[in-house]
Amino acid sequence: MAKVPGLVKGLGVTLGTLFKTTVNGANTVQYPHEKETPPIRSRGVIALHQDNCTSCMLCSRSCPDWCIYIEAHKELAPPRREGGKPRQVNLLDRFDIDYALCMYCGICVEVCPFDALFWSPEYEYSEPNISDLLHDKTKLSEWMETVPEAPELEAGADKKKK
Amino acid sequence: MNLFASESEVLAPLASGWFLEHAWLIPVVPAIAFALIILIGKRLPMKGSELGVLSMLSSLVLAAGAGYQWIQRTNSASEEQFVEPVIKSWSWWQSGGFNFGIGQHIDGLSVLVLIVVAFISTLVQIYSLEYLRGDRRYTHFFAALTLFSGGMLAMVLADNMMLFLLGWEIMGLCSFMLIGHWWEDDANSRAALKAFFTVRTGDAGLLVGIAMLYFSANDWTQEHLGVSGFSIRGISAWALSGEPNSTVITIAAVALFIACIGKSGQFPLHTWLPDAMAGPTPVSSLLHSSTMVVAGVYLVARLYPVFFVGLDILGSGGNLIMIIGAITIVISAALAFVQNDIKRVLAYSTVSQLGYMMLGLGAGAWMPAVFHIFTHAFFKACLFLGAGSISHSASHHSFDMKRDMGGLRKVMPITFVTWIISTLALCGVFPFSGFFSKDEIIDNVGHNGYTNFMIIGLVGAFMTAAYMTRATYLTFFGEPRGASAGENLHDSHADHDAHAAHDAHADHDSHEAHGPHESGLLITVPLMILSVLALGSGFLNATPFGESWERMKLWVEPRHSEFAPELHHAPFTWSKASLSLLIVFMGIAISWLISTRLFTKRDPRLVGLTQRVKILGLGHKFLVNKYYLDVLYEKVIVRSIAYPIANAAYWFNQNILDGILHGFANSTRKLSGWVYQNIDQRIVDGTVNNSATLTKSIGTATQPTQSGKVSQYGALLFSAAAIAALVLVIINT
Amino acid sequence: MFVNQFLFLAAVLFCIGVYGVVARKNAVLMLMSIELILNSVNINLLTFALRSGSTDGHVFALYIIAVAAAEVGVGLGLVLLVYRNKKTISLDDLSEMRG
Amino acid sequence: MIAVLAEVPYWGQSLLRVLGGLVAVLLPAGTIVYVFLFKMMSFMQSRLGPMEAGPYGSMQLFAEVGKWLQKEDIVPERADTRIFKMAPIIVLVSTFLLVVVVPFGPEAWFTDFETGVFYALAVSSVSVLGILIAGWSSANKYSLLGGLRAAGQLIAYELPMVLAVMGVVIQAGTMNLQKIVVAQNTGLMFGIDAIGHPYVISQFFGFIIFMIAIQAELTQAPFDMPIAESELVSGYMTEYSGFRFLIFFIGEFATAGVFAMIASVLFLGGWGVPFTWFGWTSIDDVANWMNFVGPLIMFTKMMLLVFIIMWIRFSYPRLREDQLQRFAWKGLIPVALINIMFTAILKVVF
Amino acid sequence: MIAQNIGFWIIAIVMIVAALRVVTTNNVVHAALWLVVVLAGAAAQYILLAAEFVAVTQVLVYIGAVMVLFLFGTMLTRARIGAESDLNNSYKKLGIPVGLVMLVAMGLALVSSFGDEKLPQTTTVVSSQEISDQIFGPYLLPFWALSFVLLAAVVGAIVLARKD
Repeated sequence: MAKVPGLVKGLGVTLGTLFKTTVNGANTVQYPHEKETPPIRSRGVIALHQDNCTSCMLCSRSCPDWCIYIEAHKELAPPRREGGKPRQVNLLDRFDIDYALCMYCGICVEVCPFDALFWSPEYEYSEPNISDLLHDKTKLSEWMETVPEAPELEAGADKKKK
Repeated sequence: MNLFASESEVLAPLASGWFLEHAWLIPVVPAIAFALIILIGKRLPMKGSELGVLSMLSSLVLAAGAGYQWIQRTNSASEEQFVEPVIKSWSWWQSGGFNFGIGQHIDGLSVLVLIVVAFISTLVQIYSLEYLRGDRRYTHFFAALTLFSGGMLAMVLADNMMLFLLGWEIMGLCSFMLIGHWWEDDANSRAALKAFFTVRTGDAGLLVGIAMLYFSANDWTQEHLGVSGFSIRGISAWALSGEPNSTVITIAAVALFIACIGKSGQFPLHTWLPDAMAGPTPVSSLLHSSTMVVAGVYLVARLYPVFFVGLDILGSGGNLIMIIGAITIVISAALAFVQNDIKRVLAYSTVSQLGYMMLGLGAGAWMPAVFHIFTHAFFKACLFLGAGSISHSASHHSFDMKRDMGGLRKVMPITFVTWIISTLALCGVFPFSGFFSKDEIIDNVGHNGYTNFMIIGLVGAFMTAAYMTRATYLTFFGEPRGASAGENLHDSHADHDAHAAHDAHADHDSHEAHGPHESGLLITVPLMILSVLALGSGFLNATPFGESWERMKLWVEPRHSEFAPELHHAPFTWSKASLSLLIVFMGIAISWLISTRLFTKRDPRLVGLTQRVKILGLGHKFLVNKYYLDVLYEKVIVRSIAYPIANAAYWFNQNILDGILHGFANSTRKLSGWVYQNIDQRIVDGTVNNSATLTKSIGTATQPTQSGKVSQYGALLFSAAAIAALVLVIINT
Repeated sequence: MFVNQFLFLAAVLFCIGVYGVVARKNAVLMLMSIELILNSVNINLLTFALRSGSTDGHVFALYIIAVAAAEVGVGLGLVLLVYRNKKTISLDDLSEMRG
Repeated sequence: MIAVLAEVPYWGQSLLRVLGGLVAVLLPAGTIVYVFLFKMMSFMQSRLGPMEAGPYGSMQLFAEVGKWLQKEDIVPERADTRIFKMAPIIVLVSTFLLVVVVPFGPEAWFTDFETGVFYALAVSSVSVLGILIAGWSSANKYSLLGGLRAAGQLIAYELPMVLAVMGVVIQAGTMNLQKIVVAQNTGLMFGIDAIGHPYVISQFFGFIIFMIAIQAELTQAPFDMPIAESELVSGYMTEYSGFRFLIFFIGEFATAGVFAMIASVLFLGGWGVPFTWFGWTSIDDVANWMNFVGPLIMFTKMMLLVFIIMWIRFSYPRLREDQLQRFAWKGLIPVALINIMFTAILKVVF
Repeated sequence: MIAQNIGFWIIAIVMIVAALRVVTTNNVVHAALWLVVVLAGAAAQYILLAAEFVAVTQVLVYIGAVMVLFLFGTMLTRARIGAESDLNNSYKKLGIPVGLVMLVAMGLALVSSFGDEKLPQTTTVVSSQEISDQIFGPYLLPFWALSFVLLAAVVGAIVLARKD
């Protein structure tokens, strides 16, 4: 019997919320009609900055789901200095992320030594067909536009180049 | 009731009142209290005892109110008018044409006993608050005590025999529980069992009697009074109507009286009562002296018409009740002389006093006998509680007068004074209450023409005075001995009965430090109240002072009518009274002289007398062994039934069955030897082999029937049933 | 309606129950067969109650239902106990009483 | 039945009865699901609930039903197919049998059953069977455990329910639900006839016990141990999909509605208002329009009670299995017995 | 009366078929469910016999409690899904003649005793009040005895089923 006051109090909480919701409206948002802006650094989708990618395969190898597919070939690029030997560079043929497999752990973003992968807060990229969730390098590069400008860092920190 | 419709119209209506109309509440209150104590008693601050005391107090108030209104009712009646009892009856349950009612039957007798029971119960419960403090089963004790009171009150109020039986059995149960309260001690549980079984033996008589009365009286009562044959009022009227067959009513009365013998500890079923002293002292005081054991007496008084007609009371010569009563008076008084345990002395005294009541009832002295219930309850309760007080505060839970008491009058003045008053009342010394009741019984027995029984009564009075003097002397006079002298011999505890072992003991260890002392107020106040009543209650029916003092007779005795037989009262004469007083004083004086010489002065002529004079020794031994009645019951009756049968069976087994088998085997062996020797070997072999094969094949053939499989047994059963049914059907068609 | 049509129905149920008691060795199934028998008895009782116009049969039918409930309670308790000790409820395996 | 309908031939009456039964079961069920499960629960959790299908999501239930109906009816491979398919129907049938005895007006009811309450209690216990075999036939140990738990719980709480009803039966002196309604609306409360004599006042403990018991009978939280998702996935319903799941789902709320109807009949005066308001003295005086107003009154009272049931469901966490059983056997049943005892005593005394 | 007769025969046939399935089926749970059908049919027959109260009691006690207990018992003793092989005795054929002989005996007895006697036509069912008057009147003592039987059964079942 000692528990009765607590039980009544519990009922009061739910009933109170019921009235509060009726009067003040809900705490939730009616999604398709109104949207909340996600905070920057939200893990929505991964964007690729192609120019920075050296196809070193670090991201692909560290991915727990093996959802990053990279193919590249070597080409000779003009030498940096006049009269020098032509450089050998890796050119991406394919850079795909399968978002049907990806678990958004973000290890690839962390592990990339050349700042080629970025988190974008964009989340509305669901598809009716599962195969469409395989984003190729063009699509991944398009996401680059949605990557917000990172907030100002502390003094002396390394700045990540876009 | 309809019989007297015309008369009662003429007479003034009798006064009644709320308390009389609602007297059924009196047992209901303790019953509810019992349930509450059992359920929540242990959680209450006083462990449930407050509920018991409160319920008893309210019962007492209700009973007192009922008593007051009953007196008004009798006063409102004219001189010779029969005062109608207040009867209420409800149908409790019915089965197959039997209608068991539940209800109340209030008249002078029940009011009197109600007040006594409620009053003594209240005092005893208050007393127990102190006496059982700290006991392990304190709550259960009070529960049982309260239930007991409820049962007794219900029995007293019962308007029919079934309810009476219910109350009677509840009391028996509570008595069992309370005697065995400290059941860890083997002796106590044995005593409880003994009490239970002995009383149950008598109860068979009660059942038989009730059944007989019902079946013979039901038609008459239904026709004339419109009540069932269980109704006490109906049975009474029936018994006096001249209707009943004399054999039937005699057998019924004897059967009922057997129950009374069991419950009221009359000879020869009195043996349980002294053993019942194993219970806590308040229990002894309440159940086994003043209230429960008078249930038997109450039954006789309640159904007096049945006994009156059935046993031919006031007829020529003695009757069963008188004979049993007289025997009980003398033999138990004699037993009281050889007891060392103070409670046992009092127990035998109770048995003896119950004998007086029975004697009075048997001799037609209804009023004195009932009055003796009243007075006896007070002084006997007081004596028992006094004994409890002694053991509680002075003798270190011992009841042994010779070893642990003596000289206590100085240390326990209150107990001593109350004890002396009650003892004098018990002995029947003028003007203590016992005089007015006991003397009346003896007087009336003589007046009704039973001179021999009157002499037995006087002898009993003498013996009562003597053994009580002995007990008083041993307890309160002389030099302190044993525990009373402050010796706390722990090794002696083992010899004491269970009281030394009970849980309250630990709390009272502090007494060891300061030896014997007076008990606390919770104990002494009940003692004082009871002793005042022991002194004064006799004046409620003080015949010596003339008609106007006989209030009890006016209030309680049913006046002669269709429901009550006509009784006469002996005129009081001082000559007879002084004779009995003289006998009592002689008893006290002789006993005092002998006690002084024997116990204090150690007179060599008396000490060891029983060892020296053979005939006295034999008598002493006879008494110490309680007339060998226990031996008779346990060793002779039980064994004679059990042992010979067992022995006979064993003998039959050993000699006849085995003999047949052995003889058979021997003859077979001889025969086969003869056959072997005399018949051709091959034939013999063939026979033997064939018989073995046959046996084996029979065994093999029948073995499947003993498969141990239930469904197979079922199949056999059903097929047998089916075939039998088929045969039956074919035969019948 | 004939008296006999109900009584025949009861008889058939009874015999089926008897067959079940004989044929089944699973304890639970045997209890079920006993329930069949009890129900056939109830049908008989109620038929005779209607025939004689008294309600005694109804009372007895109710008592039988109550007793059957008690029987099943204890019976299944026994079955559970047997199962716990023997890991089987086949009555044929419980033949310690075999002669 | 209503006088007008007496003209209708027997088959027509039967058809009307069936239709009426469907309405009486499904309409409250749908209303309950929408009002309480969709909306009230959301509001109590500070959200709006379904808003898309129809205005304020009012068509949501139809959308859900449509969704369930077109889903595949999966039967587990090793399940006992026939029994598996039968189980939800038994549960729903028990609900339909239950509504048969509920009176909705002076003449608006399906059958006049003399032992109405008793019958209602009897058929409500049939649903246990469905749940038990649903659990068993799924060939899934979680389902079996859920079924066993549900059966144990339903049996345990059926006792206090029967005992709580007993008090009402004693007080009304009849087991006929219509007569219980009349007894409540014609009785006096302390000599005042303003509010009739709804047994919720004199049988308050009975009412509380009955409400707790039906909460448990419906396996609503806090008594939803049988379908405890954290340990049993979804109890006996785990393997069900498509319209069989729908039957379980609707059955739960339909039964809630019917139980609430019975509770309002037993304790709140059912379809009636105190007869003295309109000067009626007995059932015969009641005006004919009560046959149409009565169901509405009944519906209001039912919704009130379902609101309480759902409110408790959305407020309390789940009891553990042993707590749940202990509460029934050691708490409710003794209290119910005491309630019966006191009612009987008071009935005899007054 | 015709409607009642038709009802009787339909229910009777269903009951007999179900009863046969109870004793022949190879799955304990199926047997229990067939038994439910028999019991429900019996309840319907009780209603035909004007015993409404008994019928409702039958549903409440048998279907609501006893059968649930049975199912409980079978499930706690690991009732398997699908047919089981060893539910019958090796001598189950013995049951058939036994049952048939009994049926013949009873049938002969019934025919010779009641012939074509008809049940009285009744329109009123036996009210529960009449039954309660009987129970709490002449049959009170058996009722008490029964309550003790039930108490003993409760205690006994608990004692039997307890693990310790």
